Amino acid sequence: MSLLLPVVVFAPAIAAFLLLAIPDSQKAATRAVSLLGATISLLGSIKVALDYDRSAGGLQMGYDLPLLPTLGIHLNLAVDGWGASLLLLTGIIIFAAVLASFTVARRDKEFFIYLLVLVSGVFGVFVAQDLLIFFLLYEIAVLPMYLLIGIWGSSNKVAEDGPFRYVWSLLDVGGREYAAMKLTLMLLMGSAAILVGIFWLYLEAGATSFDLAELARHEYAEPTQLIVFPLFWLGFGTLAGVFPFHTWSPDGHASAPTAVSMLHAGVLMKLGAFGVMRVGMVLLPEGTHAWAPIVGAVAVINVVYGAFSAMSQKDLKYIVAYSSVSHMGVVMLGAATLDSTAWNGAVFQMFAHGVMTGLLFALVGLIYERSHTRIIATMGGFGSVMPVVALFFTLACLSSLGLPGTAGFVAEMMVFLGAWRVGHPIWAIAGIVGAFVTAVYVLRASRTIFWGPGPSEKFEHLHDAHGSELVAPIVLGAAIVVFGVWPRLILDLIDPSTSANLAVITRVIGGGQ
Amino acid sequence: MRSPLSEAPLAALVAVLAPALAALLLAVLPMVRRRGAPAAWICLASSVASLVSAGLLLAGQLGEAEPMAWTTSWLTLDGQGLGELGVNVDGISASMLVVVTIVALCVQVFSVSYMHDEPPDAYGRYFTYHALFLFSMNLLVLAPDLLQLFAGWELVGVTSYLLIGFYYRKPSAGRAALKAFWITKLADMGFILALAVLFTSTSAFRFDAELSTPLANVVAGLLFFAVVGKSAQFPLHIWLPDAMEGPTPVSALLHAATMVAAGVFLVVRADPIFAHAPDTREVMLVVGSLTALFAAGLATVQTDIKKVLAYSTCSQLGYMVAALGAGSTLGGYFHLTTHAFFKALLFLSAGSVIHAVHSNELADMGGLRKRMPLTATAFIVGSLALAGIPGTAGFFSKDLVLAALEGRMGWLPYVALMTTAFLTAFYMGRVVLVAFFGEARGKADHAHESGALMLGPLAVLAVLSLGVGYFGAHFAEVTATGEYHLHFGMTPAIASGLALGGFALAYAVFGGGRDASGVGVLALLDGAARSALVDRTYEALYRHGMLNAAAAIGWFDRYVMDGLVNLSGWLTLVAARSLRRLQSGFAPDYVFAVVLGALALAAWGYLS
Amino acid sequence: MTQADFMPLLLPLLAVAATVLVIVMDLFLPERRGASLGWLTAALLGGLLVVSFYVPTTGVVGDGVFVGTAWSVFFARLSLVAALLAVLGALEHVERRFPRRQGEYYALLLSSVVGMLILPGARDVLLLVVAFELMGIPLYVLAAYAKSEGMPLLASEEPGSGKKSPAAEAAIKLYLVGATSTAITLFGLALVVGVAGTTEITGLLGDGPLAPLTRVGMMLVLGGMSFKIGLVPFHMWVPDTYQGAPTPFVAFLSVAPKATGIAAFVSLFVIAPAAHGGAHGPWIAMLLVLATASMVIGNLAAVPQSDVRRLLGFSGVAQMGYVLLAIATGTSEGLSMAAFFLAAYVVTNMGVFFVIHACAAEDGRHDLASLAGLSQRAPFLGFALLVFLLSLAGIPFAVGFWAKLYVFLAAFRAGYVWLVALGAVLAVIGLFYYMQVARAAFMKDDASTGAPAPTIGVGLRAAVLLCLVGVLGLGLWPALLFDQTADAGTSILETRAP
Amino acid sequence: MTLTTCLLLASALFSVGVYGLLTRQQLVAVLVSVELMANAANIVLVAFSHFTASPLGQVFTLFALAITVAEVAVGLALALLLYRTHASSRLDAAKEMNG
Repeated sequence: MSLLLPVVVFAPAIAAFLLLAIPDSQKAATRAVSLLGATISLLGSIKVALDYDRSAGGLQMGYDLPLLPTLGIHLNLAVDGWGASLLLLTGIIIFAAVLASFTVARRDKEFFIYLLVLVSGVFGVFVAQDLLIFFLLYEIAVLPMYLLIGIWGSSNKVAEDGPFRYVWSLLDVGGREYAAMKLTLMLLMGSAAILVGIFWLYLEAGATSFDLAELARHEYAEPTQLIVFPLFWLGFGTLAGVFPFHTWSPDGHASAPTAVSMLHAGVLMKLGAFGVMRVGMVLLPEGTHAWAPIVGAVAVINVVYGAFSAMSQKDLKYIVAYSSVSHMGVVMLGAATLDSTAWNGAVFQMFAHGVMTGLLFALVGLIYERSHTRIIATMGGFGSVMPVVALFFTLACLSSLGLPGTAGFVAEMMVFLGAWRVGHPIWAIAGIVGAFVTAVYVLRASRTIFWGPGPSEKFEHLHDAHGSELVAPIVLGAAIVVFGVWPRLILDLIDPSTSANLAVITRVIGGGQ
Repeated sequence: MRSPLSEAPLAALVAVLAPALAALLLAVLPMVRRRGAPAAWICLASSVASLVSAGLLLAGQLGEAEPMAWTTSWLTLDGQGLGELGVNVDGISASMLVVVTIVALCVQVFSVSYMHDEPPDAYGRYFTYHALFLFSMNLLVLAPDLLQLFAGWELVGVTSYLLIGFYYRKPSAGRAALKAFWITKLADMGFILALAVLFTSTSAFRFDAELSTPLANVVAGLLFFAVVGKSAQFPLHIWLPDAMEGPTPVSALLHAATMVAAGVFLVVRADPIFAHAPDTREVMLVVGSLTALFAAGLATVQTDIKKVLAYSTCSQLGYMVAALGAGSTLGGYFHLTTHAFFKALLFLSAGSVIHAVHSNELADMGGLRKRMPLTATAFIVGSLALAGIPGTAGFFSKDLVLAALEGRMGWLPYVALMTTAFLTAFYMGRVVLVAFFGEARGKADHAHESGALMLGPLAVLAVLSLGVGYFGAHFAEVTATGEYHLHFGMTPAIASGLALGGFALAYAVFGGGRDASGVGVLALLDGAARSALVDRTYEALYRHGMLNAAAAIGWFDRYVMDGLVNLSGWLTLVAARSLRRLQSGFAPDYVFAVVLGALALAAWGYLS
Repeated sequence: MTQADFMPLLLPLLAVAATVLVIVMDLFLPERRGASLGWLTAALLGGLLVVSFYVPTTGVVGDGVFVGTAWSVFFARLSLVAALLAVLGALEHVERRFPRRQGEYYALLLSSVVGMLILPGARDVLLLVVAFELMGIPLYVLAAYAKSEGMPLLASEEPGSGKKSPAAEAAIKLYLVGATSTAITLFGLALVVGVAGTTEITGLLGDGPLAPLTRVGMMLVLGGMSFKIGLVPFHMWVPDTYQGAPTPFVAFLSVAPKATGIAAFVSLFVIAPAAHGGAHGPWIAMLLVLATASMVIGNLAAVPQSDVRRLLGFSGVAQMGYVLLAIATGTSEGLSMAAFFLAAYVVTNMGVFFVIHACAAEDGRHDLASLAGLSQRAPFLGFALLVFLLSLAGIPFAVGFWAKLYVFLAAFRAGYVWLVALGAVLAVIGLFYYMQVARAAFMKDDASTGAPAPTIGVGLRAAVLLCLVGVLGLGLWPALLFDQTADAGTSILETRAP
Repeated sequence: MTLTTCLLLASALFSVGVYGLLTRQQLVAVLVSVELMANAANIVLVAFSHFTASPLGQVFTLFALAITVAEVAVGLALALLLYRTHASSRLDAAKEMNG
């Protein structure tokens, strides 16, 4: 009954609550309290990662508070290997995000309040062991996003074209409120599906409790598994950017302010994938087994489709947003193989991609604050004006194309190895092609922005990142390299949980393929 | 074979970690890097350290120390380790390490003065990349298994991208860097697939994995695809000439001696796998000899001295691949070693010439023999070694390669390599005559000899280019890649004869003060060759194929997939709008709805 | 008829006494009385609320005519809370707009409350109808209260010289639909009672299959009573009346009559058949049809609204659709979930209306623009509005989340899987127009429009605060309310006919 | 004079009421039709109490009458208000609020 987890989960929320008391004029105090909340969570998540007993595995550091015993709803927080690594990721990202948003000028107190409530929800989901609380925190993590994008976002122009041209008249496609609304509605449409799924399982397991462990013990009937799994897969998948329901992600990220897109692409999309694996796959082995090929096929589309779309984008933020869709495809591909290597790879990719995208969006934010444009064609020669930003941008690009020595490589390598071993060569090849296409568009963008003769006169005055702006890139860059050179720091955490969760699936289906 | 750190080959660890530390130090401390000179000293210190440790290791291996390895598992899977990370010292890796560190040190010393007029922060950045390169190359050479080799392989690819694009302000340098990285990355897909196949069958990545012949062929074939990319073999060779955009010392180190040779080193290292893959070896033989001939042909028509040397490297790599294809690992590996030295020598002397003349074009050079005697002698020694004139290192290694081909029934490769030998001598003769003899043209008249820092390395490399050939027996014994015997049969004679013939023809065409106009005619051939060749297809593939496909998918996603989402939103709004009209505001309508509803309910009640 | 027999009827009797007291005090108070009458009513209602905690939850009056159960006490308490909030919210508005007619306003409100206190416990058709009408008729008058209020506002009392008064129009629409429904209900009940021969609810439906006349009668009653709850197609009056009537009263109108109407619904369509082994007859299917229609049309019609009161009107229609889903299950769990939902709905909806009222006080405009930059101008109101909207949309940490969750859970357990799925999807559309309101308040941060920070009186601030405490408090700790509604639900279905 | 004939009479009266309700523009006329519908219910009650000889129907009718009277009173007051504010007692005068 250790209090470590509640502290990590609710520290940001409490900080947000304290912010209410601080008058708007006290800019420094607002930032200090927010940073304090983020730092407590970061240190807490590091402590959780260190204290987690790798050999024992399973759920540790439990904390249980009965909320509605009659229905079997408990605020039951406990951490397993996966949860610990993703908790650490969230800690790092929120720390960087709060730092990156020191430059928010307009209504900054409200900004920090919504940001901290949002991250509190995310922390909670990774350690919630009660399915309903999992869903509750999942919904909280989604909603402040609407206000954050709607108020502090930026609008983009999207030309009228294509078969549905007349729609442009009514909806201002590309605007920030449009993006915020689309994001919220699509994600909540997903959570509607999840709600139906949760009830279905709850009732079929005898309506005694929402505890994940208990629900996992129950053997669900075949038809239930076949119907409820896609509900979870597409419900959580919408947040993970699964193919048909990914269109909120480019607009959402492109319109969101820096810190929000860092948090969203960096962590929230992992929520979706974590949900699919932790809830969808562990609770419904037969369903998983039956649907796995389709999940894999869609993931393949995600990877290649996302990569190619990213290549065609003119706006830097859209490129990074589509690359997130592509990388999340790799995660889902790893999950679909139901193989221990690929699962380790998938969860590691969640971590690696989180850190990479966090860094990329932080840098994009820095570039945008200085040059006030995100169209890469207009940029050029920024390398001579901002060498440090160029250095970190190149590092992030190299990690996203899977250079050994960076976290990206370890993740993608394990997923492709697993996919090949389990007998899905096409998935592995598609993934590798996706990685190659990523290499093409990522370096093409970095060359267009940073290389070439000096910046045009418009951007002469640009100055490099300095002071507090540097802390976030350094922390994230260091994470990419450290976990790329020595991945066992995280893999030792992930591996026991992977084999535990996989054992549930393979035992039920009688030993895999 | 995990052995505690104490007995581990400490020297090997130093060889890898010294440059790594240097690179890390320079990357993390921008103030040190930006001051230029200190960065150079740190990088040089790390190179010297790795050279000394390489020397110790080679001495150890020569002195009957058996191969040692110190590794830990890099990833975890189902509780145990997966993939080895560490150092593995045996004959092959020790010898390659020595070659790499020697050439690296020479190039770095050379660069100290060659890059002297660069701004301090660029100077610092240059040496940081050099330290990073040396670390990656050593990581690759000392790799205990294919996974770490692949890591070194890709890191080397990235440092080559960074170094080619060193003058990032030049758009052509940017394009060249990207082209190099993309093509090698394209080829590396083969490597990853090979690792996947290996992992699936043996769940490890060992060099000496026991594989059935068909499986070995698949793995070897995939690995060879990666080698074709990295060592610039025929279809994927186009990035090497463009890689000359980088500073000349870089071309000397990466694109002549070490990096491009990594492909050949991989084949040597993974010999047990390739041994079971006869079909792949056949392909290697064909591709190798084809590349050798094709590249030599192109080299004869280049006007830029570095492009000549680049195509010459392509051609020599073709030699090594052909040798390995013919089964003579010793031939390939020994040629790699000798080639590293004399090609580095050629590039550095060319660098010294360029430094003096400030232009790469042969047209701007002439009669440099008088103004730059030492550089000229170095270049001539290099050319002789390259052509394989007896007595030079080139002769011994080329002889081994040709001997391996002699016995085979397919005579085509043998003839191709012989013609290549002739062409090599011809184009090297042309360069020597045009650049160093005849009268001075253009800026050549006020060129002056380079400083000591540049000539020192040239001297060292010249000595090695001449002397290394005689240590063939020791080389074979320490690397255990086949037994070595010097023989004076038909092949060496024909080869030397062709070499001399090549020089004679060159003298006939270009010697004795004849103007280099002849070069013009051949230039036409080059233009035609280039345009028809692979370059155009790649450009078209990239610009029209990939970019258009991306644009189409991007458009589809924005206007169709997203369009559907917008459509659903729009439909809801339209439906909602139509409902508004129901609310007419006229009271009797409301009452009408109530009555209608009640009566409908009553009817339903009655009927059901 | 000992004193004990009348204990369950204590609450309505005290309410009558309160009404009389208010009327008398209205006569005797001096001219410039300020809001004292309002505070008096509030105090009386508070007292009644306290008493309601001591009223026994068992006991029968007049051999079964009126039954005191946990269910009826719960609904009584609900109505009292709603009335108290309504009075608090209306204090300042009534004092300023109708200085001389304050007494009547509160008297009418109290009389309507009397009807509400009787209806849930009524087990006799006669008492039920009378209570239903007693609750309804004052509402017509209250709806027309701002009769002289043309555009713009006239403080003086002289009759509007031909100017269009929205209040009159609102009241007329409400009245017409109401009167028609009453007539239909009476006709239906006449048939049912005629055939059954008794007016006791438990005796209305015979054991065997129902006589055709009874079925027709029950359906007519279903149609007649649905008007009060605002189910489609009987909901047409809702948006116009919400727009025309005084907003504090609309807060009450949108909540209390609906909740009590649902209680009457339960008495007739759940308890009556339950007495005969739950032979539900045709109305279960009809309840579901009405529920679906209300959810769909309510949510869709609210989307294009620009006037917030009309938007909330349609949203009310949709919310009642969800409640009906739980009622249609016919299980005690369904009833308790519905009770929880209604309690949550009371606190949330009144809260929203009060905030809307606070923002639109001056020129009577209630459209989205009037909310512009609210979070800047009045952070407290902005935060409250956001919480209420989240609760209506069913987003966590507001009581609305639990409410929607339980209703869907009950419906799901009863097997209406696809209806729950539809409900969940429609809830997303619901979120869209709730966010439209939030967008106006939060995103249009042009505080520069010069709209001054809304000045709100003590009563209104207290009302908003109470609602906020209710929504957030129950949101964070739903167990408090859940236990009460649980035993309210079970108390109904267990009690066979006494 | 059997029970069904009385019920038919009541239904006929009810239908007339409904017809009047829907077609008349004048608010007062509408009130009259509502009154007709309510009285139809009373006829049903009285018919049942006569043919089943139980006083129940008549008691119910008394209450029903009381209710409808109360309603009509309010209705007339509203009609007066409509006239005063919209200068006509026709229902189509009050149509501002819609959509």
